[in-house]
Amino acid sequence: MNEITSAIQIIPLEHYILLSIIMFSIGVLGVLFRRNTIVILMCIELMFNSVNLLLTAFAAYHSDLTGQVFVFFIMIVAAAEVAVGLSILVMMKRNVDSVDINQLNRLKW
Amino acid sequence: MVTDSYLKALVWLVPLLPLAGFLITGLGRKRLKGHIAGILASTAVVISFVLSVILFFSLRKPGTEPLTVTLFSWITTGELSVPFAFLIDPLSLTMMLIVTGVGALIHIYSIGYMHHDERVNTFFAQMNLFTFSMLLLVMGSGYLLLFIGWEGVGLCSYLLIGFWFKNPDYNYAARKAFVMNRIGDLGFLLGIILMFFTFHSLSFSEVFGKAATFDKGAPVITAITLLLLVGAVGKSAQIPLFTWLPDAMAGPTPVSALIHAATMVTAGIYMIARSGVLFNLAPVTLTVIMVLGLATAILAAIIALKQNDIKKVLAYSTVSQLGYMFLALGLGAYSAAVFHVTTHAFFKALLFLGAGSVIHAMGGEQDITRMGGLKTKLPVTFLTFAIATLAISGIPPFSGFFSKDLILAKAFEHNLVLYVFALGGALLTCFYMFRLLFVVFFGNLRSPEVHPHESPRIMTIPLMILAVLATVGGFLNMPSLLGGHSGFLAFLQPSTQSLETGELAHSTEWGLIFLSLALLGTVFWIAWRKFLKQKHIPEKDDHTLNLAGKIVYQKLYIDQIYAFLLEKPYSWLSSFLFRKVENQLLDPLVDGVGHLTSELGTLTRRFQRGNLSFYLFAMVAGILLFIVFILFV
Amino acid sequence: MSALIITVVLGIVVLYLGFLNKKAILSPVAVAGLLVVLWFTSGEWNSGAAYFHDMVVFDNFSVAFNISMIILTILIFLFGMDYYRTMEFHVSEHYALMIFALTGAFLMTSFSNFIMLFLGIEILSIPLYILAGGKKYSYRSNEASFKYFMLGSFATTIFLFGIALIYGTTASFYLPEIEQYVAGCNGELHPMLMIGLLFVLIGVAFKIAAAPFHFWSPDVYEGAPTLVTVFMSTVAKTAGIAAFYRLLGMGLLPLPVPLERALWVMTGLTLLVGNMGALRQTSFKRLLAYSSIAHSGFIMLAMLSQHDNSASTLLYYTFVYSLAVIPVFIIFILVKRASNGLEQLSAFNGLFREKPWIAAAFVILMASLAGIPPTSGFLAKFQVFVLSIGQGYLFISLFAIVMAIVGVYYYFMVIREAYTESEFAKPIVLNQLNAALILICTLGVLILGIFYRAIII
Amino acid sequence: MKLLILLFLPLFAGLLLLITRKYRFSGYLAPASALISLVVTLMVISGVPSGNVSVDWMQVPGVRFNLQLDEISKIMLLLTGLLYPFILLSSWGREQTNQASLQALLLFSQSALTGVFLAGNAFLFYVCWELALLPVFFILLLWGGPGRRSITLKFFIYTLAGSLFLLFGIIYLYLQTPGLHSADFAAMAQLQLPEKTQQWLFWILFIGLAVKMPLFPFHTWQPPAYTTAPPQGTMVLAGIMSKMGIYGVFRLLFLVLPQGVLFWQNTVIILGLTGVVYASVIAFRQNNLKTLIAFSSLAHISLMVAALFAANTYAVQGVLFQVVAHGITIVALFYLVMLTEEKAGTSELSGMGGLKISAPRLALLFMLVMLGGIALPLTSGFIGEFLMITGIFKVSVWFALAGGLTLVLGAVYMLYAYQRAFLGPLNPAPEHKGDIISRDQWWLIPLVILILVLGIWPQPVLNLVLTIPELLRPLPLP
Repeated sequence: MNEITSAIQIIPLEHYILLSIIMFSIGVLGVLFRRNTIVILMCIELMFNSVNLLLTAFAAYHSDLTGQVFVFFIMIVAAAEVAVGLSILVMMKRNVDSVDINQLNRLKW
Repeated sequence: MVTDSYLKALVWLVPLLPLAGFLITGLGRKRLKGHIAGILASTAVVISFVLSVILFFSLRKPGTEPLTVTLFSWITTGELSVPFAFLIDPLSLTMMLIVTGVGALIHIYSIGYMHHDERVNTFFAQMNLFTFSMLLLVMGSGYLLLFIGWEGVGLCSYLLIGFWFKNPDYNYAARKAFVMNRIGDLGFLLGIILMFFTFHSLSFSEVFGKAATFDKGAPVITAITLLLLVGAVGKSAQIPLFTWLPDAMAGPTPVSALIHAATMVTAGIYMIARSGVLFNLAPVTLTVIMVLGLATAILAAIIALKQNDIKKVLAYSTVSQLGYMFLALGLGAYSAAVFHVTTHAFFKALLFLGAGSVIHAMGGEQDITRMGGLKTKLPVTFLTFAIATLAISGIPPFSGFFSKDLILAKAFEHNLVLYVFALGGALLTCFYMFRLLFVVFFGNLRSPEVHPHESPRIMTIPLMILAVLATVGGFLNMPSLLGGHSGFLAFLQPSTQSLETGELAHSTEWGLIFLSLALLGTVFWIAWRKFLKQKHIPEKDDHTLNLAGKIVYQKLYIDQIYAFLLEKPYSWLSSFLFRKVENQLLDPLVDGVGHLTSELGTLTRRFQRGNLSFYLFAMVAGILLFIVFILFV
Repeated sequence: MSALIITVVLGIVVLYLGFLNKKAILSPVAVAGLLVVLWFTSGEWNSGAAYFHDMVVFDNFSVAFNISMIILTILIFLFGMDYYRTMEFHVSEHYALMIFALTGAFLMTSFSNFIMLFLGIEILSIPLYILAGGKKYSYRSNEASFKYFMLGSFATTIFLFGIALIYGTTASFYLPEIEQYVAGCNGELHPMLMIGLLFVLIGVAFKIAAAPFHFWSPDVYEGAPTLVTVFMSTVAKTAGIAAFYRLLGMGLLPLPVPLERALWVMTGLTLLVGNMGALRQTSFKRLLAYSSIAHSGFIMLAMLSQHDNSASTLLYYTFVYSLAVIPVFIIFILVKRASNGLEQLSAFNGLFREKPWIAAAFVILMASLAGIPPTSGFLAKFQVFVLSIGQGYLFISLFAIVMAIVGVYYYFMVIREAYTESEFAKPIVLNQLNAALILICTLGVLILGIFYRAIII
Repeated sequence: MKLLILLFLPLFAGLLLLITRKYRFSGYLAPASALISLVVTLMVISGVPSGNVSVDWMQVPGVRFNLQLDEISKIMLLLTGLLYPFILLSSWGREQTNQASLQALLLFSQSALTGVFLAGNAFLFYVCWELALLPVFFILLLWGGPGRRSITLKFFIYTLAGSLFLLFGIIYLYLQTPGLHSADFAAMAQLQLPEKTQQWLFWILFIGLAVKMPLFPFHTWQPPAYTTAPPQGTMVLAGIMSKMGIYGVFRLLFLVLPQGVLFWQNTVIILGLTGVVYASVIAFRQNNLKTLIAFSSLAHISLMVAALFAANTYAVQGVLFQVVAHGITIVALFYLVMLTEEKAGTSELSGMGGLKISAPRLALLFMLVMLGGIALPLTSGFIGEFLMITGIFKVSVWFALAGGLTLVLGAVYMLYAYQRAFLGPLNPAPEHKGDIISRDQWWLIPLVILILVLGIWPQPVLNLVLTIPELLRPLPLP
C-alpha cells in the first residue's frame, strides 16, 4: 500500500490536479458542445472519473484512506445514475426517435 | 323696566321664530295648502319684528350696556372658545329692525306675488331660513357666529336665485353667486383665523378690547382688515366681485328685494361697521375701501345707464349704492354707511317690489322697451315707485337725500376730487332712475298684447308702507344744519366707533346742498327732455349704438372678460389635469412600473427556452462567472 | 437510526405489495409505515445520536426537519390515494420510490460528512429522475425526466469536483474539521479551497433551484406528474434547504467574504428570476415552479442572515410553504380534471361557483404563499425579514420586499381567476378524504399563522 | 371584554352569516351585529370601563396580542361603529347577487378595521391592516362594475405594495427596541432614534400610509377603484379605510418618529395641499358622478393630511373631528350616488339632469349632504375644516390660503355636479324610476341629522380629542 502511495507521489501533485482539471474541462466542453446524448453521458462519466482521479491523488498525498473510499461510493452511484440515465434515454428514443438533446424542448418559457 | 332675563328670552326668540317657520313650512311643504305657508312664514317674521321693536325700546337709552345672551358653548378647544351667543347693541338692533321689518313686508308681499307658483311653500321656507341666517349674522356676538350667518345667507341666496331650477341660466347665476361669495368668505375666514391668533379670541368685545393695545397702522391689523375686506367685497358685490349681483336677479323679485337689495348685500357693510375699531387702526385698508367703493359706485352707475332689463337696472343701482356705503366706510363714517344702509333698504326694497308689481302686471315681462304708460294702469305702483326714485336720486326731503348728502359731505371734508366723483355718481344715479321711471310708466304701452292691472292689496300695502318709510326715513338723522341733532348717528356711535371729523361750516354745507340740487335738477331736465319730451325709447339691442354705448350696453364686457380669464382657463385646466396629468402622466407612471416589471418578467422567461444545451451552457457560464467573482472581485 | 432502517424496509415492503398486486392496501401500509417512522424519529429528539463514525448526526435540527418531511410525505400519500386510483400499473413503485427518496432526504438533513451528503443527494435524486418520467408514454413527462437527469448529473459532477478540491486542501470530509481549517485560515483561503467550497455550494444550490442553477425546475415541475411535482416542491426542497443550511450553519458560517458576496448575488438573482418568471405565467404548474424558486430566494435570505433563530425560521418557512403547496396542487388536480386537462390559469375559472368553500380554502392557501396575514406564510416571511433586517441587510431586504409585492401580484392573479365566471360548466368531483385533507391543511396554515410557538432547534 | 366583542363579533357574525345564508333570518344578522357593535362602541367611548386585553401571543419575542384604547382609537372606533350599520343597511333588500356573502365580507372588514384601530402592538396592527384589504378585494372583484378585473388587481397590488413598505418599517422599529425586542406601540414610542434614521425611515413608513389614504401623487388607484367598486365597497374604502392611513400617521410617525415628522413636515404639507387643489380642479369637469365624488374625497383627505402635518393642537383636533365628519358625509354621499345611479340608470352626469323633478326627496337629501361636504357652517364639515385651516395657518399663511381654496373649489365642483344631476330640465333619455323608497330615506335621514348635529353641537366629539396634545407629547405640539 505504501509502495503504491509513494509511487503515486513520484509525480508532483500539481500534475494530477492539472490532469484532472483538463479531464474535467474536456468533459464540460463535451457536455456543452455535443448534441448526442450518449456522448454527453460519456462526458459526464469522464468528469466523474476526473474527480475520482483527483480524490485518489489527494488521498495518496494526504495518506488518508477516506478519499479512496469516497471514490468507491462515487463509482457505485455513477453506475446507478448511468443505469437510470440510459433507461430514460431508451424511453426518449421511443418517444421521439432521436437521441439529440435538443429534440425535447416542448417545456419552456 | 323689564327684567333682564325676560329680555334675554326675547333675544333668542327673535331668530328662533323664523327658524321655526322654516322648519314648519319646510317639513310640511307637501301638506300646507294655499296661503298657509306664506301666512305662517310672514307671521314668524312679523313677530320677530315686534320683538325687535320691544328690544329696541328697552335698550335704546344712551349708555345702556349692550346685552349679551349666551345659548350654549359651540366650539371649545384649547384657546378657542366660541359660545353660541348673541350681542344686542345699537348696531345689531338697527340691523335687526331692518331685517325683520323690511323682511316682514317682503314676506307679506310675496304671499301675493308667489301664490301661483307650485313650490310656494319651499319658497317661504327658504325665505324664513334666510331671515334666520341674516339674524344670526347681525346678532352674533363674535366673528365666527357672524360667519355662520354670513355663509347661511349665501346658501339661501344660492337656493333662492336658483329657485326656478329648471332654467339652466338661473342655476348658473345661483352658482356664480355662491362661488363668488365663497371667494370672499375664504378671505374672511383667513381674516378670522389671523384675528384669533392675534387676539386669542373671536368675540367682538374681547377683540375690540385687545385691539386698543395696538398702534395705528400695525401690519397685523392691516392684514386682518384687508382679509375682512375681501369677505365684505364678495358679499357686498364690490369690484372685482360684483358681477354675481346683476345675475342674481334670476331669482323671484321679492328675493331680489330682500336679499340682493335690502339685507344680505349690506352684510359686508355691517361687518366693517361692526369692526370699526379695527379698521380705524388700519388707514391703508380704509383708503382701499374708499377707492373700491367710489370706483364701484361710478362703474355700476355707468353700466346702469344702458340696461333694458328693469331688474338689471335696479341691480346695478344696488351695486352703485353699495359703493357709496363703502365710500362712507372708507372715510371712517361707519354710522353714515349704516344710515345709508337703512334708507337704501327702504327705497331699494320699494323699487324692487314695485318692479315686481310691474313684472307681475306685465305677465313676467322684464324688458323696459316693451313697457310704457303704466302710470295709469298701475297707479299705486307708479306713485310708490316715483317716491322711491326721488329718494334714491337724493332729492329732499326724501330719505335718500339725507343719507347720501351725509356721505357727500364726508367726502368733501376728505378730499375735493373724491367729492366731485361721488357727486358725479349721484348725478348718474338720478339720470338712470328717471330714465327707468319715464320709460316704464310714461308714454304708451309698447306691448299691446298684455293687459296690465294693478296688483292685489296684499302686494300694494307693503309698497305703501315702504313708500312712507322711504319718504320719512331720512328724518331719523336730522342733521344739525336743519335743526336736528343727528340722532341716528349718535345712537350708533357706541357700536361703530366712527372716526370723528370736524363739522363743516354751515355755509359750506348749504353751498354743497345747493350745488348738488342744481346739478340734479339739470340732470332731471335732460332725462325729462330725452325720454318724456322726445319720447326716446332705449334701443333693443346694441347694433344701433355707438362704440361707447355698445360697451356700456354689454356691461363693459366684464362678464366676458371673467369668462375668458377665469372660467375658460379653469375648465381647461380641469380637463388638462385629468386628461394629461392624471391619465397620461401619473397613472401611466404607476402603470409604467407595472409594465416595466411585466416586461422584465417576459425577459426572464425568455431565458427559459426549453433547450437543454442552453441550460447547460447557462449553468457553466454561471459557474465561471462566480469563480471570477469570488477570486477577482 | 432505526427510523432510517424502517424507512428502507418500508420501501421494500411496498414494492413487494406491488408484486403481489395488493393495490388497495398500498397506501394504508405506506402511511402506517410512515407513522411508525414518525414515532421513531420523534424518539430521537434531544438524543443527538451519531452513527457511522459520526458521519450522520441526528441532532434536533435533523429530527425536526425529518419529522416535517415525514408529515408532508404522509399528506402526499393520502392525496395519492385519489390520484393513483385511476392508474393501473406500477403504483407501488411510485410509493416505493418516494419512500426511498425520503431516505435520501433524511441523510441530507443529518449529514456531517460530505460522503453522506453526496449519498443523500443521490438517493433523493435518482428516484426523482425516475418519478419525473413516471408517465411512461407522456412526451412531457419524458422530457422532464430527461432534463432533470442531465442537469442533475452535471450538477453532481460539479459538486463532487468541489468536494475533491476541498479534500485536497483540508484532507477531510468532515464538516467540523473543514470548519476548523477554514477558521484557521483567517480569511486567507487558498483559491482551490475557495473554488471547492463554491462548487459544493453550487451543487446544493442546484437542488433548491437557486438562480442561475434553476433552469431545470420550471420544466421539470411542469412536465412531471403532478403528485411528483408536489413531492419535489415540498419534501425534496425541504431536504435541499436543510442540507444547504447544515452546510452553512454547521460548517461554513461565517463564510469567507467573497463566498458570502457570491451567495448574496445568488439570493438576489433567485428572488428576481423566481418572481419575474412567475409574473407572466399562464401555466399554473410553471407558475408554482417559479414561485418555488422565489421562495428559495427568501429562504436563502434567512439562511445568510445568520442568527440563533435562523434554523427554526427555516423549518417554519419550509414546512408552512409545503403545507400550503400540497393542497394547492391537489385543488389544481381537481380543476384540471374538471376542465379536460387544461393546465392554464383559466382552469380555475368558476371554482367559486362550483365549490365555494374550496375556493375560500384556495384563497387562504394562496394568501399564505403570498405572505398575507394572518396566514403562516406571512409569519414565515415576517421572521425572515426580522432576521435579515436584524442583521442589517437593509438593501437586500428592501429588494426582497419589492419582490414580495411582485409575488402578491401573481398569486392574486390566480385567485382572481378562481373568482371569475367559467365559460362552461365544470363539475368538480371532490371525495371526502381530499376535502378533509384540504381542510386540515388550510386550518394548519391558518393556525400555524395565528398561534405559533417557536421551536428551538 | 368589550374590546374583544368589538373585535370578534363582526367576524363571527360574518361566519355565521355565510353558514346560514340559506335561512330567512340571516338577513338580519349583519345589521344586528353592526348595531350591537355600535352600542358597545358608544359604551366604550363614553368611558364605561372596557378592560384591557394583553396576552402573550406568539413566542416571537414582543409580539403580543394587546388591545389599547386611547383618544385616537376612540375616534376611529366611533367612525367605524357609526358607519357600518349604514353601510350594511344600504345593501339591505337591494337586488344584489349573493347578498349574504357581500354582507359577510363587509363584516369581516369591520373586524379587521376594528383590529387596526385597537391594536396596541405593531404586529397585530399590521396583521389587521392587511386583513382589512382582503374583503375589499373580493367585494371589488365580485360585485364591481365594468373593468373590475384589472382595476381590482391594480388597487390591491398598489395598496399592498405600500403595506409591505410599512412592514419593513415596522420590523425595523421592532428590532430597534431594546432587550428582547417588543412590537408594542408603547415600546416603540420610547425609542429615541437618531435623527438621520428618523428621516429616512419616515418615508418608508409614510409611503405605506400615504398609498392607503391616498395622498397625491400616490392616489392613482383611488378614482378608478371608487368608481368601479360596488357602493358598499366604496363606502368602506372612502369612509373608513382612507382613515387608516391617518391613524397610522399618529401611531407610527407622530409617536415614534417625531423628528422625522418635523423634518419632512413642509414637504408633506405641500403634497397635501397640491392634492387639495389638484383633485378639486379635476373634479370640476368629471362626467362620472362616482369619479367626481372620488376626487372630492381625495381633496378632503389631502387637506386632512396637510393639517395633520401642521402638527399643532388645532390642526390635529380638527383632523380627528374631520375623520368622523368626513366619514359620515362621504358614506352618505356614496349612498346617495348609488340611489342617483339607480334612479337615472347611469352614473354619467351627461345622462342625468332634472332629477329634482322626478326625485325631489333624493335631491333634497343630496343637497343637505353636499352642504356638509362643502363645509357650510352648522354642518359637521365646517368645524373640522375650520380647525384644520386654523392649524395650517399657524404654519404658514400661504398654506392656509391653499388649504382654504377647498372652500371655493369644493363649492365650484359640487354645485356644478348638483346642477348637472338634479337641476335643469328633466333629461328625456333615462327611464325615470320615481323618487327614492322610504326605506332608503329612513337610513339616510339619520346620517343627515348626524351631519347637522355634529355641526351645531360638536363638543361631544371635540371633548374626545381635547387631550390629544398630552397624547402626542413626543411631538412638541405648539
